[in-house]
Amino acid sequence: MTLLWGFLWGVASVATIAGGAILGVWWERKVSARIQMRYGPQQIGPYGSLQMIADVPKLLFKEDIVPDLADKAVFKLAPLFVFGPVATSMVVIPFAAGWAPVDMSVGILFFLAVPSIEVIAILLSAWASHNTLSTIGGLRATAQMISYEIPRSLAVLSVVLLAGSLRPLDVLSAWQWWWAPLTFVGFVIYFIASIAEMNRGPFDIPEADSELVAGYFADYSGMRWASFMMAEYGSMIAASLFGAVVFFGGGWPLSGAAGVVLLVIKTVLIMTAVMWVKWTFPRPRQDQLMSFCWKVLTPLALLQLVIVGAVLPWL
Amino acid sequence: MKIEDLREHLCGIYPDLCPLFSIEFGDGVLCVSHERLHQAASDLKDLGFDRLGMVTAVDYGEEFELVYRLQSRAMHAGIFLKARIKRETPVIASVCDLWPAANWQEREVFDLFGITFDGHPDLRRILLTDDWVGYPLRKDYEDDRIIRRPDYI
Amino acid sequence: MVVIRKDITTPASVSNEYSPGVKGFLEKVHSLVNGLGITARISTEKPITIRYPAEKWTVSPRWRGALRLRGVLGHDEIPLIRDASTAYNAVIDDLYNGERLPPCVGNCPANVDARGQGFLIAEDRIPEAYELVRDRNILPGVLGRICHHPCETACRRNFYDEPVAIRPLHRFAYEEFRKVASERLRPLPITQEKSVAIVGSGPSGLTAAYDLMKAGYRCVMYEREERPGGALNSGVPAYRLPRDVLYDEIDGIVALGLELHCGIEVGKGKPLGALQREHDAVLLAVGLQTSRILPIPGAGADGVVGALEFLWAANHKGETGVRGKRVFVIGGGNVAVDVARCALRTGASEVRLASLESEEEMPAHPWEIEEALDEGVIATCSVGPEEVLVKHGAVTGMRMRECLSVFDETGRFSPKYGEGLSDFPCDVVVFSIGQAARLDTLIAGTEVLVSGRGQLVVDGSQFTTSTPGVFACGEVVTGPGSAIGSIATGHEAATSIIRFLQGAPLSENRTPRPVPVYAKYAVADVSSVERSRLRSVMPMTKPEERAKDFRQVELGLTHQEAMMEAARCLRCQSEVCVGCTFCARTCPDYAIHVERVDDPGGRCLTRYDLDLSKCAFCGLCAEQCPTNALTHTGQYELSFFHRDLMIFDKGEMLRSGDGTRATGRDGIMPPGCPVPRWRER
Amino acid sequence: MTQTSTSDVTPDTAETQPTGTEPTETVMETVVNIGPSHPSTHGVCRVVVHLDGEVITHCEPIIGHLHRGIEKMAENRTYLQVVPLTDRLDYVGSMYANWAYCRAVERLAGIRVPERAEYIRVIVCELQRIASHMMGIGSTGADTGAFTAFMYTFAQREKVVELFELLCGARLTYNYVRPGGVSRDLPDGWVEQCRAFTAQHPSAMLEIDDLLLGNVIARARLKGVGVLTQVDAVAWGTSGPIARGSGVDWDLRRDDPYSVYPRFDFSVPLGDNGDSYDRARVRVWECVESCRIINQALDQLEPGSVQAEGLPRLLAPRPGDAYDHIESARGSLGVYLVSDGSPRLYRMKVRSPAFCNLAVLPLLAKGHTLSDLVVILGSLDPVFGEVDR
Amino acid sequence: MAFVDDLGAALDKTPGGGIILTSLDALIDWSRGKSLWMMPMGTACCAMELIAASFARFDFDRHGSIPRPDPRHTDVMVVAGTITRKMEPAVKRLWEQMPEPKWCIAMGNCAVSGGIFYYDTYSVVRGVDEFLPVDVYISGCPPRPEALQDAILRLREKVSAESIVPSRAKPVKSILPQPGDPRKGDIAAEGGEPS
Repeated sequence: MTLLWGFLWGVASVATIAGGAILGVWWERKVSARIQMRYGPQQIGPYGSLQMIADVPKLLFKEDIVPDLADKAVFKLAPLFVFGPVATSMVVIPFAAGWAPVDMSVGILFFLAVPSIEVIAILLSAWASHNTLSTIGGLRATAQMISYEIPRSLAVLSVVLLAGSLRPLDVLSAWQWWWAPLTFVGFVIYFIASIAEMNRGPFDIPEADSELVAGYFADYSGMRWASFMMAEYGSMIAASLFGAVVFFGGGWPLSGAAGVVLLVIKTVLIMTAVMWVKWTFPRPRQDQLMSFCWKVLTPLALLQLVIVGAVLPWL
Repeated sequence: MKIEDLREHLCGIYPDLCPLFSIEFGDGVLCVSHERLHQAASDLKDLGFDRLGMVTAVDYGEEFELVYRLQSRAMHAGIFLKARIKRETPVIASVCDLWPAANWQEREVFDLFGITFDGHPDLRRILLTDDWVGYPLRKDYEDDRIIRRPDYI
Repeated sequence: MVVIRKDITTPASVSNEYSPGVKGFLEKVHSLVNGLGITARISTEKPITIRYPAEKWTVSPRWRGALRLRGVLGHDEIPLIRDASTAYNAVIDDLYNGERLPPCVGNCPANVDARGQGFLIAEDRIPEAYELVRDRNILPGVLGRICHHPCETACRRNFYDEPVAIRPLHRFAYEEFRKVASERLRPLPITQEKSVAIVGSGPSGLTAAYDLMKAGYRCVMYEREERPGGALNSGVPAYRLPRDVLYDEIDGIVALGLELHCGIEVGKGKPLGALQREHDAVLLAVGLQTSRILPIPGAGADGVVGALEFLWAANHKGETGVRGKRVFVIGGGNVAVDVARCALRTGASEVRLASLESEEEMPAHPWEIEEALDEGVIATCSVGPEEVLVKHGAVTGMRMRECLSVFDETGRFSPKYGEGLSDFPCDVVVFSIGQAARLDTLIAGTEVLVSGRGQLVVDGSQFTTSTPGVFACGEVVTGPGSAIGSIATGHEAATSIIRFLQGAPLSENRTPRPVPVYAKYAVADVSSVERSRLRSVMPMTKPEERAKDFRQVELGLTHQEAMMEAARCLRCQSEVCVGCTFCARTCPDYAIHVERVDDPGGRCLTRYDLDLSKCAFCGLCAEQCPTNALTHTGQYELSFFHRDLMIFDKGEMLRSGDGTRATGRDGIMPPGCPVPRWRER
Repeated sequence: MTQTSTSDVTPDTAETQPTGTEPTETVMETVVNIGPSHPSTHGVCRVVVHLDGEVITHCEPIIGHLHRGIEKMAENRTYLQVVPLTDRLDYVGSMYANWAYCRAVERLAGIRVPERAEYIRVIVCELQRIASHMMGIGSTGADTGAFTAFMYTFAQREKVVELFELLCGARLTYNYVRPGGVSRDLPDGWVEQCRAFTAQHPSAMLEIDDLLLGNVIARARLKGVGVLTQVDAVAWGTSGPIARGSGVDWDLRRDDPYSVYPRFDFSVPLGDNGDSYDRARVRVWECVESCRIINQALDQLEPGSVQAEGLPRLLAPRPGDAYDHIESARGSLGVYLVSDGSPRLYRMKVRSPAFCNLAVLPLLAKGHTLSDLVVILGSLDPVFGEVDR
Repeated sequence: MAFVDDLGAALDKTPGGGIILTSLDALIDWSRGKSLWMMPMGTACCAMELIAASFARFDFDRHGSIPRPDPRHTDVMVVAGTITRKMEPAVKRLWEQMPEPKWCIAMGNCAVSGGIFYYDTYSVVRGVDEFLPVDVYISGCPPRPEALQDAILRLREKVSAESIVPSRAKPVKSILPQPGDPRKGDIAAEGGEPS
């Protein structure tokens, strides 16, 4: 029974991600356009919001190129592995008090751990392409994603410490408004680390189009490439949603359906911030990124943990 | 520095170069024989011409003329160094050891004129593909792929 | 909008370093926040994007879009300047205001339509061409020999290679017209009751008479000499102007209805007052009759003569009394050169021309000087007359003083002399330093006023004198000048007279236009230009032969040469492509292909292909186009589905320049050609 | 699924060729081929990079992908016809090549240029410097991933391009500076528009500078990367912002003054370290200085003719050779002309600053990572039309 | 691609499949036309206008066209600039890397025919249509960004006439003349022969 529910919710989350990605891409094109003194898509749908409706069938009916020298089986399989973990991780996020698709006692751990499987898929795709730049991109992505797991987890840990539970529903129900200022540094760390996790600018070093053209998915075309992009937007949605739940109390101060609406608004705001950051900053170098992770973010996350730990006995 | 002052300065230090110095269109020109080119270039460098602006060649039929444009920051002056070589033996000493700037420029001259520079560290074609036949900037260059323009003026 | 920062100064070093310590850290954080702030601020502004295709970015008026032609040869006509009126005529005004006045027309004092002449001659409509020229230039055959041709100086062809031979074409048109003159010359109908008396049969008088006759007035002309022509008759040497040409051409005007009375000197035989009573208006076109002679020591001696007297003798008697003598001519103008050449022809052993001006500044036309030097005249420049050396009442020589400069800084005549003196032995001294009018007998007994310096009181733009009904024109008004300048004043005076006779205000709608300034071109290098594109060389007799007698020096163009020469005319500013191929020749990508046929009557642009796939839109062709036919459109939407469609032919080149899309081969038929004669045969 | 169209499909993109793993003495060396069509080669440059890990041990730029033989073509064209060709040399700064060429022709043919034309030339060339540097600074942003800054600089560039379009009717290949002057006089109202631009440009420029070069990430990316010492800068014949970024105090406008530059008051910005950051910053401040020059030139502009009098259609200078150079946005741009007395050129050689500046790339890139390579290449700001000619 | 081809061939054979095919064609053509992603093959001057075209003032994104640096993700190659013989193999290779269906726009005269570099030069390829199937040619040196936008819109018209079954392709409806169109005149001008 659980399995069945899990499967259903999995399908639902795939649909959410697909739909979210379609709107997310449009939103990103709009946000970036406005930052760049442009209009962005305009022609299809109100404010061009259905632009992706044209893009997706086109990509669907595109030729699907598999390079001759590629490891064909791995090459074809890798996009599925990229997309899978992101979709899976979505199911543990609670949308309102007592309402999560899948209620899991170690849900937070699950959310932090499962998307990391994506690393393997990226590495596979990069290697299978038989392309130097892809390989370099894949290696960069691996290093980056694994490293940034640490500060990201530590940042979430401070909230877990406050809630005293790894169950997302418990965190949501225990959430108090003053946690937000207390764990603000944690949120910033989570925000930065999540951007690095999902290979988004300014930390899109693995797919830096000025250096590596498109990084690990350089040789993918059509729908396979689209699934990489969808995974990217999916993880952005997931991370923003999770951040809104854990650091900003989900639908707080509202509850029920209104709370869900508020949660969506918070998520969109966080996503917009992600885009804002991407379209403002240049990207650092790989070594700078790593040293930033280990020398700045990780100590700061530990500091945050210490602060929370110090505050905790007085609660 | 005025061109006349430059001439005096040059004559004062290198009297042997003095008779080769002339003024054309307001520029100082030093025409040397191709054997003396490297020595003259080195003398001029010692004189203060620290920048090599340009190396090029002109096809005058029987001969190629190598043209070096030197620039002095301290003296605020420029000078041409010219040397002629026979078409049959297009070889001349490289000035790469004096100015690294000559590296690519001499490669370009080699590429387009087929003039060999003795002592160049890496004399290969630079602008054209490695398997190119002929030297396009020579006046007698022939290529089937060239379409001649209509002949009126 | 961006905040304008004041006092921005460049730092000594641009390497911007962070401060050490905590301050540096804060700077780093600030840089990030600042960056986010900048993008946030800009995202709230209105995007600068245009909504193409609904909106289009403003295209500058100078936008170099795809090229088009405004008109083509064989399809579009050009305006011809025929009106009898003078420089204030409607066609010229139109052209002038549209900046479409051809340089040759604009630079001519009388605005002779040289462009139209070229057009008509190339079409083999030569008598028409003659009549067109005659409308503005009363004596084309005469002026075709003696004019100083300012038209050719301004000819735009100077820029490309050599100017069109406009003056020889006048002459050619006259020669051709002469053959059919009897058919085409019919008296002009007299439609008005009033009549005009004209005193003097020089070019300006004839011009005014012609204009007045065209307007329907009866004209009566009085000439002092036995033959008409005024200064042309008495002053111009016969080797430049054969007299039969002059008389024949004036006969043509007589045939149009002019009543010419020769041998009657107004003032003596017939008083001016009588003319005033007999006619409704009187025009004084008497010209200048006496030479000026400097009052220097010895000027009264035997052997000192004035230029006009000398020339009169040469022209009327064929003998000047200088055979075997040394002649010294003082003056640097055209008259002086004429005198010198006449002296040679009447047997002078040595002729020396002494001018005050330096060689470059000599007012005579350079080609005149050159021809004179060829014939053996010796020129001495930068000397001023000091004294005529006299022994026993006869001239023995001339003492000249060195002249340092003739004009002062402002360009006024104020010669500065140096110390150097030099003596030139000679037997005859001819003063050619200017002429003056002799009016006392003419105006005796009338109210026409003469100023203190002996000149008629004349309004410079309306040509009225102090007495109503009496007008004046020609050199008596302007002072010594060119024949074509006199003709221009004749037109003006005629307009005034017509208005006076009709009772219209004289000055209405007569705002004088400033003469356009035309670029002066250096001598073009024609070594690489095809021979067929160059000017037909006017054949001339050899210098050693021609210096002996008074036969004509220039021999004239053949029919073939004249047709070729007329076809060389670029029809400047006509906005009709003449197929001169200068666009094709200038195009750096050789994207233009032009062909035309030069058949009399079927002259036509047969092909004009613009390969838009090669065109670099550099604009050199349109800049070089003499006719302004080739222009840029504002079109910039230049998509095509096939490369062959990008070749615009003649029809496509004539498309409208409106809109932003140039389509190519869109079914616009090229205009046909007039059927050339060779087709009919 | 089967391949339908790409029957001989290659295993990788053209940007990348198969991983050539050549065993060297101690390390496995990777050879990466960047280009010839790559987003950050600023045109068509191919760079063969030998990597040890991600560190460059050796790199070699392979140029000539845009070698169009302009020098050969010029030998067959008249002096006027070559002007449009020079437009296509440095397509980011067409006015410069126009001007350098025209100066050489004027020197050869002894043409005197009217004063107003000289002022207009200075104005348009300083505007062109701004336009060109906007491209250079912006592409520094694009190389480091700050694409938005590129947009902002390009918006500034568009304003200059608009001024040029009003002036001569073209957006990029102007064909404006001609032997003997300029092709057309300034249109009505242009001076005011130009003043409005120079009034706002320094502020807008410094805002972009704050966004892009003031940023801590960008400084980390640019500072200390691709250091060119002053000695090397002179020896390798670099010029323009590349040399000045290394502290070489050399600007032809001031040190070999031409045209009416001696009448203007301006300073030459210099860098201390010779790294990519200094090169970018030199460009920023040069734009500010250019605005100062333009303002002064507009103040001093007086009515007059813009074309030398009496030039025929075909120029045929006396036989001989002449060289003249100007300070372009990329350095000293020289044109060497040989005439044989006919109306066609005998030989034209363009001393291209970008070509000389690009030659130092192997020197600069050594020891840096692949990510730095694009930054260094971008900081040299090559324009391949001019490099390859 | 093959999947679509197979689908098209199958539907073409099935009775009544034509209706489905027509609507499928409409959907596919619409989506392809509205989402033409560009491969910016900028080499020379035109590349500047190509950049300008997707930047603030002209903004291709509004038409759904975005430049992507990776050939695998793009639909239309915009060849902007001179292609030399040294560059030709690289362009060909990039073209081959683009997935079907793909189109090509030759932007600027250099890409159309060599343009100003047609005569007298030894290294320029005279038009990319020597080795690529070009769909739309844009004249200009360089063309304005609007000209490129216009070309994209014209290409859209061409795309919308295509079908996944090649035999069902419709004639292109465009304001531009077609090659072979009766409107197209003969190259030799009428009325008068050259002498």
